[in-house]
Amino acid sequence: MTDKLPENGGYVAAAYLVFLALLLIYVAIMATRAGRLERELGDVLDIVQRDGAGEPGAGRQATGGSGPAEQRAPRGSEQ
Amino acid sequence: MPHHGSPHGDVMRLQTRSPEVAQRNTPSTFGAARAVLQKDLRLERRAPQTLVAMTLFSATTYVIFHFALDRDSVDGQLASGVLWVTMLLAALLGIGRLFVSDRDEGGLEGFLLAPVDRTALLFAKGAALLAFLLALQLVAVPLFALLLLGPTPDAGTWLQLLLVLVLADLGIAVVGTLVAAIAVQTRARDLITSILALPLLVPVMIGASNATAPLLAQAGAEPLPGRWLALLALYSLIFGLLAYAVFDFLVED
Amino acid sequence: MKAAVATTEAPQGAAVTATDLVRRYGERPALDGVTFAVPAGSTLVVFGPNGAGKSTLLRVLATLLRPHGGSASVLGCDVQRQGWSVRGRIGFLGHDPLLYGDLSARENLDYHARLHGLRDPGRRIAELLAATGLERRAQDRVHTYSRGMVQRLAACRAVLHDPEVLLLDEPRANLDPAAGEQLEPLIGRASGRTRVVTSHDPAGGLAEADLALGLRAGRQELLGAAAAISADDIAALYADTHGMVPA
Amino acid sequence: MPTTRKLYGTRLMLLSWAAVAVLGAGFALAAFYAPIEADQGFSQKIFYVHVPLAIVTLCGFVFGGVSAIQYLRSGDPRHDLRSYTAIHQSLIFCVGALITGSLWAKASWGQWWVWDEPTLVSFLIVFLLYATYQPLRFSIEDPERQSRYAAVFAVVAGAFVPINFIAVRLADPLIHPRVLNQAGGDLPGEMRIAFYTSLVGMALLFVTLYRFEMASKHARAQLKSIKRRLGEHATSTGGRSAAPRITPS
Repeated sequence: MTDKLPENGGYVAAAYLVFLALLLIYVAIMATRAGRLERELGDVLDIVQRDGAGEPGAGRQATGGSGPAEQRAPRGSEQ
Repeated sequence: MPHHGSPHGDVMRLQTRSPEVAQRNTPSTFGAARAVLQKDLRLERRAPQTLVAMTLFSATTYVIFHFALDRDSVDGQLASGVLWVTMLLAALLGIGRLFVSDRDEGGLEGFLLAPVDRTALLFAKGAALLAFLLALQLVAVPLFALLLLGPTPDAGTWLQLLLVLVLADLGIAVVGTLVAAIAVQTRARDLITSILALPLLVPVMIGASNATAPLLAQAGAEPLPGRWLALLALYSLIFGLLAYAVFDFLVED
Repeated sequence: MKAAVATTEAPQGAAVTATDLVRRYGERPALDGVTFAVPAGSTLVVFGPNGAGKSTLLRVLATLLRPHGGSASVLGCDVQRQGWSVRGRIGFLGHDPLLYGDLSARENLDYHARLHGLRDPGRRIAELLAATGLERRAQDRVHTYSRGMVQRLAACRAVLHDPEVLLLDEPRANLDPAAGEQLEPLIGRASGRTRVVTSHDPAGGLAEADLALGLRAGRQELLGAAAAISADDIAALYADTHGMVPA
Repeated sequence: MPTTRKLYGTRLMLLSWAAVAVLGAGFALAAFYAPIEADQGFSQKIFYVHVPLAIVTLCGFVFGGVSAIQYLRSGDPRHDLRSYTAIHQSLIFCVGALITGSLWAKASWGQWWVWDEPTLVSFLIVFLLYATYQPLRFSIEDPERQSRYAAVFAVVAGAFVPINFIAVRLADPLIHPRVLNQAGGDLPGEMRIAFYTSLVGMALLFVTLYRFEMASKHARAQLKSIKRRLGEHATSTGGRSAAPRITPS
């Protein structure tokens, strides 16, 4: 490949670049989707931890239990 | 509750089994399809909308083609193109309207309640669409010859053209019925019909326009190329079998 | 037990049965484990607030909807596997009349008769039109009919093929008492057919019921002989809906 | 926090590395090892990315049709998810094939779009058809019917693709050499190695991305059902989605 690329060499490079770009865009979309997924998982996990001490599974009270849930919350936020 | 007492004298007879109703025979698929087809044609005769719309649409499209192409008369491949684009877009109107009366007035459920094979509806609606297309072309093709077509084809050519028209309409009817059955249950009904039907009808358009082109040639009609008729027939056959196979899934719930 | 009408073959007592019937709309259960058995010739009345699954139950029994779980059978045939043989023997009267506005009453009935393969529909249609007092208007288009007349014509359509089982979704809705009386021999208890009827009127419903079924949000709250159930139990079905978002 | 390994699994990791390796090798071979093709010159190099993309796209659509048939027969929502993901994936590869195809047309015939090249034209039609898959799914509310109608569409479109190729090929009398059908084996030695390596690499890439998307859809479904069980309404991404909703068994 020592000689200069022939005049339509640019298009060949363009083809491979386009393929690469398409791939990167796709991976980027997948990454954002995975990110959103992890954020939601995080939220759900907080909820489970926060009302895990309260009565199991019932609707969350906005105020949160005063007992063990309170102590656990600070540690939870450190992660 | 008095069992029989009621003001209407002959009501007694209603409850007892009238003999010929007792031995009920399930209608043949063909019989049911004929019933549905006659009902559709009667509905169209009673309140003509689809056919009138398709015909007016075609006439206006010819006018638009005249100004768009800026030509007083066309021939050969261009003429065939103009004719078939108009037919295709007019067919879209018919496809969009195919199941609408059944869905809005509950006719589909009335049919599903009957002990009849579901594909009778496919045959009936396909035949109805074919009838609409042929009726449309009965008016639209002569109108095209009058307005835009350069060469005046002789009787033999008209017969060959009729053969191409029927074969292409068969393909459009089969694909159109399948697409209409899919689209009628969706929200954006007429949008879905168009974007689904057009790509599926490309092979029919290829076959039809290439088969019609030699017939409308300026220097007198050349022989009909068999290759395109084979394509049209093959397409209608394959999609007919396919529609027959998947149709049950479209109506069952 | 009322004198069962002489049906061709006597199914083992129960004409219409459902066992743990489930039907979902997406993830939300429209029917969640409904079980009952209706002996031949008797009437089951289904109560419940809107969205409780009454209409869904009727449509499953009429083979219009496939069950997602459990099973249901009409006249001994499973609605899903033997839907074919069930369809000819069911009369379904839902909220939609299933009639074409641009066709006349006679044409509508003729169309349905041919779908059901009746050999000599003319006599049967004339009989039904006379019984419901529609013969004078038989040639007019259905969209010129009043709501009551449409309901009566729909009732004719439902019993046109002389079904052994009737599935009626609030048949008395927008009907004046006189029209209701006219329909009694066709789709009422007097017709002697096995019937599954939905109703919002506890008193009237219980009066015509042999069995009563209470549904709420797809779940079966109440089932029993009509005699043993009081109008207040039915009323309780509708009252306690404040905590529940009606689906 | 579920570690990525559990969420995506070790096999997926290996698959990704394999795909990157084989595809990289294929392109490297194409660039350096395979000789310049006598007739078309250097622009023939696009062939090693365009044709594998095209072939993998077609296989993806066929796979989408097959799993749609399985869904119609069994009613198992997993088949519907496979069909959805396969078609969704193939549509993206089809875009790739079309763009590289038009670049190839520009490189070897001088203009961006060539109507004489039947495979390119057929791909455009197939793309236009499958592009309606998403709007169709999105316009049906009832999830069960959405899956069923999407499966019927996938079967019909699957059968359409070959007929479309026949019709378009009939319409364009071939005037210039088509390198595509040379892939049938009469490629000289070195070229064939490069081509098949790129093809295998592209197929691996498709499977990898396919499994990534399946994994993420499963995860989203499980998350949604956990949320529903918690009675959580705040941050649930409500609204209709075209993606199939599978209730994790």
